[in-house]
Amino acid sequence: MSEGKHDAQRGVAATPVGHVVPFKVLAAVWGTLLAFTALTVAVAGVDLGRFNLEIALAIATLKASFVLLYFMHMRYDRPMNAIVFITALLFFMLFVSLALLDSHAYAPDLIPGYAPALPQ
Amino acid sequence: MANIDTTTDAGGRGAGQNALGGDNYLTHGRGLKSWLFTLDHKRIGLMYLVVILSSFLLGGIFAMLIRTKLLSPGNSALMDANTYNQMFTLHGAVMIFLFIIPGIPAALGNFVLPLLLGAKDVAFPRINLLSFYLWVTGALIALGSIVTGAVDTGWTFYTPYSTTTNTNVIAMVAGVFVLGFSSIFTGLNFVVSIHKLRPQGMTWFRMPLFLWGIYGTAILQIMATPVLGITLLLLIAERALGIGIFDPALGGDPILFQHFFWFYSHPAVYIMILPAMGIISELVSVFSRKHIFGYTFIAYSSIAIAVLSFLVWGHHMFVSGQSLLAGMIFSFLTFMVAIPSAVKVFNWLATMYKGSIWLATPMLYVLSFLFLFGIGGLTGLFLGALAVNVHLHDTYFVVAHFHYVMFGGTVIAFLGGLHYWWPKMFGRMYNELWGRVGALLVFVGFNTTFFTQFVMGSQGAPRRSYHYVSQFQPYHVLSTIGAYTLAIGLVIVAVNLAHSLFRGRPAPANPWGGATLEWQTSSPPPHDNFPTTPVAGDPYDVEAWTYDGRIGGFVKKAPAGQPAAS
Amino acid sequence: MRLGHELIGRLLGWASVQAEGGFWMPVQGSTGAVVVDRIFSLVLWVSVFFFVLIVSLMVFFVVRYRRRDARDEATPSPRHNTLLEVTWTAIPIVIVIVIFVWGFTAFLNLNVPPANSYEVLVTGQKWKWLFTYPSGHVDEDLHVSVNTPVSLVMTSEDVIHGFYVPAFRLKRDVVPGRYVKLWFRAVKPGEYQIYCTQYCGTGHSDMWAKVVVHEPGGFERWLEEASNFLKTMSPAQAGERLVRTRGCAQCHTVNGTAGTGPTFLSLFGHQVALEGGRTAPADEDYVRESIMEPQAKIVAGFQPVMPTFKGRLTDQEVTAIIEYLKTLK
Amino acid sequence: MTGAHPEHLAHHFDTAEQQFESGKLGMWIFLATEILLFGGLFCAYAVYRSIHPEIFVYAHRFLDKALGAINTAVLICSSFTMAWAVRCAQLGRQRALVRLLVATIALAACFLGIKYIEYQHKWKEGLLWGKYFRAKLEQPAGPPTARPTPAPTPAFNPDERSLIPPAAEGPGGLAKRGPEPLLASSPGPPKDVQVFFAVYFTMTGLHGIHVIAGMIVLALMLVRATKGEFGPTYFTPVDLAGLYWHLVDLIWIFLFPLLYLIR
Repeated sequence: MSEGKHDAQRGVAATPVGHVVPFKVLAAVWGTLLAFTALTVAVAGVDLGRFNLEIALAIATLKASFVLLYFMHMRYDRPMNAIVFITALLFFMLFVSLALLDSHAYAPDLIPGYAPALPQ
Repeated sequence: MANIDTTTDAGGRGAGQNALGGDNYLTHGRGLKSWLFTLDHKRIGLMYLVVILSSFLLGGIFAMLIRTKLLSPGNSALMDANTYNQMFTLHGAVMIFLFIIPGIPAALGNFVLPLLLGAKDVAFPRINLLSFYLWVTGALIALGSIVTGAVDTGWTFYTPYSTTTNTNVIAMVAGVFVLGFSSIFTGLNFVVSIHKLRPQGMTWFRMPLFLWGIYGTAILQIMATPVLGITLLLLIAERALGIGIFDPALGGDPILFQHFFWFYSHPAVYIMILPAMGIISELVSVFSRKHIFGYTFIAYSSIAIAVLSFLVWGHHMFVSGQSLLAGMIFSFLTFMVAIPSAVKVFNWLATMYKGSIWLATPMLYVLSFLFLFGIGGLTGLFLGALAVNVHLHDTYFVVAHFHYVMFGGTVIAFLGGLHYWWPKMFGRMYNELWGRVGALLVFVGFNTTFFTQFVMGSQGAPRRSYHYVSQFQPYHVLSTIGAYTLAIGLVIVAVNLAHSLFRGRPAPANPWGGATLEWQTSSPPPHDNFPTTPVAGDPYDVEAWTYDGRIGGFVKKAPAGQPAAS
Repeated sequence: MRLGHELIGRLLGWASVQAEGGFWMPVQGSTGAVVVDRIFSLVLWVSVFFFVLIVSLMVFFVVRYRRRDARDEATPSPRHNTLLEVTWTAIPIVIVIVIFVWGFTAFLNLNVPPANSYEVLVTGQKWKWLFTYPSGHVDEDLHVSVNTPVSLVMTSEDVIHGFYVPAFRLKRDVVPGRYVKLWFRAVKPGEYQIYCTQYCGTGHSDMWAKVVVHEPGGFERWLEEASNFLKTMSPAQAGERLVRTRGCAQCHTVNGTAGTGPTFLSLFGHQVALEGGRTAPADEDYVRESIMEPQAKIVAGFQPVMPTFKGRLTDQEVTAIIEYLKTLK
Repeated sequence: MTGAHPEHLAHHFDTAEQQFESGKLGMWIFLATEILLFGGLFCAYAVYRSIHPEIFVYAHRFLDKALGAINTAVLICSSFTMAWAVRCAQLGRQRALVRLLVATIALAACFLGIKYIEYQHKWKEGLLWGKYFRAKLEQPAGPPTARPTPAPTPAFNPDERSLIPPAAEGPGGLAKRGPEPLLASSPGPPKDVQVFFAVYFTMTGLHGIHVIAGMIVLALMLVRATKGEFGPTYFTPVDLAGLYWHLVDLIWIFLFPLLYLIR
C-alpha cells in the first residue's frame, strides 16, 4: 500500500475510538451559549464601574469553556490534549502580561497623539 | 584507533550490517519522483540536508563578502553602503531562517528521530513532506527578494525602518512567514511522534537525550513561531496597507514590535541550541564509552531551558526604550536561564571523567563545542548584567557572543552530529584524518574570527557598520583572516564528506559503539527502518557493546559466559 | 554594599581596566564608566575562572583517559550524584544573582539623572545628531562642561537611532514618538566619539558626532560664542549652518538633486515654475515668503508639505539663509 | 511492510487507537499555535486599550452592536451543528451528517455576509485603519468648547512625511510633555482613533480568513461525506475539522465583547 494513504483506519474490525457526546448535552450547551450571549449584551448596557471588562471576559471565558469541554470533547479526551491547550494559554498570558507591564511603564514617555503621517 | 580491520564479513551477518549492496532506503524506489514525493522521513531528512547545506553555503558567501569589505574602514570597491546593508541582512536572514533554525531538527532530526524511537516513520509523514515543501516555497520567496530589491533592514526587521525603506521587505517577510509554518509543522510532527510512537520499553526517562532536546525545541517551535507569524503579517499589513500598529508615524508603537519580534526570536535561539545540546549529550557518552552522567538533570534542564527561554526576550531591549522595571525582570530571568546550560556542561565533563575517550572526528567537535559554547555562554553573563549591557549592546561584542553560541554551539554540534550519523545515512565512512584536520581548522579559524570581535566590541565598535573608525582596522583584518581560515576548514569538511560518498569504506552498522536504537539496524537502514520492531533498553548502555576488529565496528557483547555473538 | 563594591572593584579592576583604556575597555570618560568597568572586570574574572576550570578539566580528561586500544573500556564510576548536581546548580545561581544585583543597581544609577543636571535636547535623524541647548542654540556636536551632570532628552525624527558614547559607557535607543532620558557626568576634558548603534539605513555608519568636554568655564564661553554665530560668522557661513541645523537640509539639497522639496542649487535669482503654470522670480522676498508662509507659492512638481518657520527663525537668521542661497550658483 | 498490519492503517502505526490519538494530539497542537497566532493581536489590543482606554470607549460606538450579537449567535449555532455533525459521523448517520455540514457551511456564509455589511459601512464612513482613516469625527453636542479647530491642512502624502524637526524649544519646555490628561477628560474625539480601527480590522480580518479557511475544510468534508467515506470506525477528519471550527467560534466569543461591548 502507499504509505500513510489513510489517516485512520476504515472498515477495519477494531475497537471504535473516541467518545460520542449525547445529543441532549449538545443541545443544552447550545442553549446555554445563546443565553450567555444575551446576558453579555444585556450586561454591557449596565455600568458596573470598573468591573465592566472583567465581567465581559468572565462570561466569554465561561462560554469558551462550554465549547471546549463539550463541543470539543475535552471532557472526554486524553488529558494531554487539554494540557497542550492550557500550555498555549499560559504562554499567551505570559506574553501579554510582560508586554503590558512594560508598555505601561514606558507609556508616560510617549508623545501624546504623535502620528505625523496621519491626515488630521 | 589501532588495528581496524577493513574487511567486512559479507555473509551470515543478518540484520545490523552494511546494506549498501542490498535493499536500503536509498535504493528503495528509484528515479527523481521517488524522491520528490517520498514520505520516508529518511529521504525527507536528506533532502532537507541538501537544501539546508546549500543555504549555509549561500549565507557563508555573504559572510565572506562582508568580511572582505571590512578589511578597510572606508569606502570599498567591492560594495557600497547599501549593498553592504543588504549583505548583512541576507547573511543574517539566510543563516537564521533558512539554515540554523531548521538545521538540526529538520535535517538530522528528521533522519534520526524515528530511528531513535525504533519507529517506522514520524507520526504524520505527509505533513512532514508538506513541511519540506513549505520550506522550499518560503526559501524561494525570501530569496526572490534579492532580485526584486534585496532587503536592507537587518534580519530583525525593526519598525519603523522596515516600514519606510524602499527595498522589498514584503517578499522577505512573506518568505519567512511561510518558513515559520514549515517550522511549526516539523515541531508538531516531532511532539506527536515522541508522545505516541515510543516503542516498548522506552519510558520518558529512557529516551535518548537528543530526543529531549528535540522535544524542547518542538515546544518552542509550536509556542513561539505563531507569534512571529502574526508579527510578520502585521508588518506586511503595515507596509502594504499602512495599518498603523507598529509605525509611530501612524500612531503605532515601535517598541511593541520589538516585544512581538523577540517573543519569538529569543526562544528561536534555543530552537537552535537545544537540539545541539542533545547531540552533544549523545556523542559525549558514546565517545567516552560511558553512561551519560546525570541523565535526569540533563533531561530536565532541556525543558527548563525551553520554558525559561520564553521569559527572557526583553534582554534584547535593555537599551531600546524598555522600562526599567521590565529591564530588571528580564535581566534576572536571563541569569536564571544560564543555570541549566551550566548544569549540562558540568554533566558532560563528568561523563568524560574516567571514560575511555576516543578522539574521533565527532568527539573533536564535542571538545570544540565545550570550548566555544563555554565562551559563548560566559560572555552571556556580561550581556545579562544591565549596566554592562548598556555599553556592549549593539556592538561587535554581541555579534561575537551570538556567533560563539550559534556557530560555536549549534553549527559545531551540527557538524559533530553530521559526522556521527554520516555512516548511518550513507553507509560509508569518511576519511578520519581529513575529518580531524577539518575540525581543527574550523576551530582555529572560528576563534580567530570572533574572539577579536569581543575585544573590538568592548572597545566600542558598533555593529552593522559599513564605515568604521580606523582604530579598529587591525581587529577587522585579523577577523577576516580568521574567516578565510574558517572557510577553508569548512571546504575541507565538505570535500571529505562528499568524497566518502564515492570512495568511503563501507560502514558497519555500529561504527562508534552507540547504544541507541539507530545503531541496531543496518547502515544505511532499510526503508522500514527495522526488520522487526526493536525493544528499547537503556540508551546509554554503551558498555554492552564491544569493538570487533573484523568488521571495524561495534557488536553487542554476549551474555556472560558465551563468546561474542558476531 | 558600596564599600564592598569599591573593594572588589579595586582588587579586580587593575588588571583589565585602566582609566586610559585597556585591552578590553576604552578610556573612562565619565563617572558611569568607572562603575561599569568594575562590574565588567568582576564578570570577566568569574568567566575566566570557570572557563579555565572547564577547559583544563576537559584537557586533563582527554589526556588521562584517552582510549589507546579500540577495545578499551571505561573505568566504572557513578552515573549520577545528586549532591554534586545540586552543588553545581546552586553555586552558579549564587554567583549570577550577585552579578544581577550589582548590574541592576548600577543601571538604575545610570538612568536616574540628578535633579540639578543640565538638560540638552538630542534629536536623531537620518543621518546626523542635533543637540539643542537651553538657550535654543542647535549644534551638531555635544558640548558639555567637565564634572557637571548633563541629562539628555532624546527623540528621533524618523526611524530608531541609537545614541552611543563608548567612553561614557552610555547608550540608548532614540525612538520616534517618545522622549527618552539619559545622563552622565564627564570626568575628563577632551573629545569623545558618538556613534549610532541602531541600524538606520544607508548612512548608519556615518552618523558620527563628538562629545566635547570643556574645562570649567570653557563650556559657557563656547556656548556664548556659538550662539552668536550670526555675529561672528559671515552671513553666508551662518546661513549654511542654519540650513544644516534647522532642518532645511532634510528636504532641500544643495547639489542639484530634488528631495522632498526643490534643491537650493542655482535657485536664487532664477525664475521658479509654480504649480498652476505661473512663475516667480526667486528673490529675497520670495525666499522670505517661502520660509514664513510655505503654502503661498508651491513649486511645480512638489507637495505642499513644508511647515511654516514663523516664530522659529528670526529675521536675522532668514537674511543669513538668503545670503547663503546667493552663494549656491 | 509487515504482513500482519491492518490494511487501512498507516504503516508506522500499530493500532487504530494510536493513530486516532496521534491525529487528535496533532490537531490540538495546531490549535495551540492558532491561539498564539491570535495571541499577538490580543496582545496588541491589550496594550493599546490599557494605555488609551478613551480611544476604545469612544470608537467602539461606531460598531454595530446588534449585528455583532447576531453574528455571535450565528457562529454558536454553527458550532452546535458542527458538534452534532461529528456525533452523526460517529454514529454513521450518513444523511444527517451531510445536512449538518451543509447547515454549518451556510451559517458560516451567513456570518461572512453580516461581516461584509459591517465592513462596507465602515468603508463608506472612512472608519478605517491608520493610513486610510478619513472619517470626520463629530464634535459632541453641548456648549462649544475652547478646543481650537485644527487649521485646515493641505492634502498630505503620508509616504513623504515631513522630516522637519520641531521648533527648537528649550528643554525647559520638555517637562510639560508628560502624560497629558487632556485626552480622557477633554470633550471631542480623542487622538489616534485610527488605532482602534487598525486593531478591529486586523482582529476581525484574521478571524474572517479563518472562517473562510474553515468553510473550505468543511466543504472538503462535505464532499467526502456525500461519498459515504465516514462511519463509526473512520471519522477522524470530521472530528478534526470540527475542532478547528470550534476554535474559530471560540475566538469570536472573545472578540465580540472585547470589540463591541466596551464601556
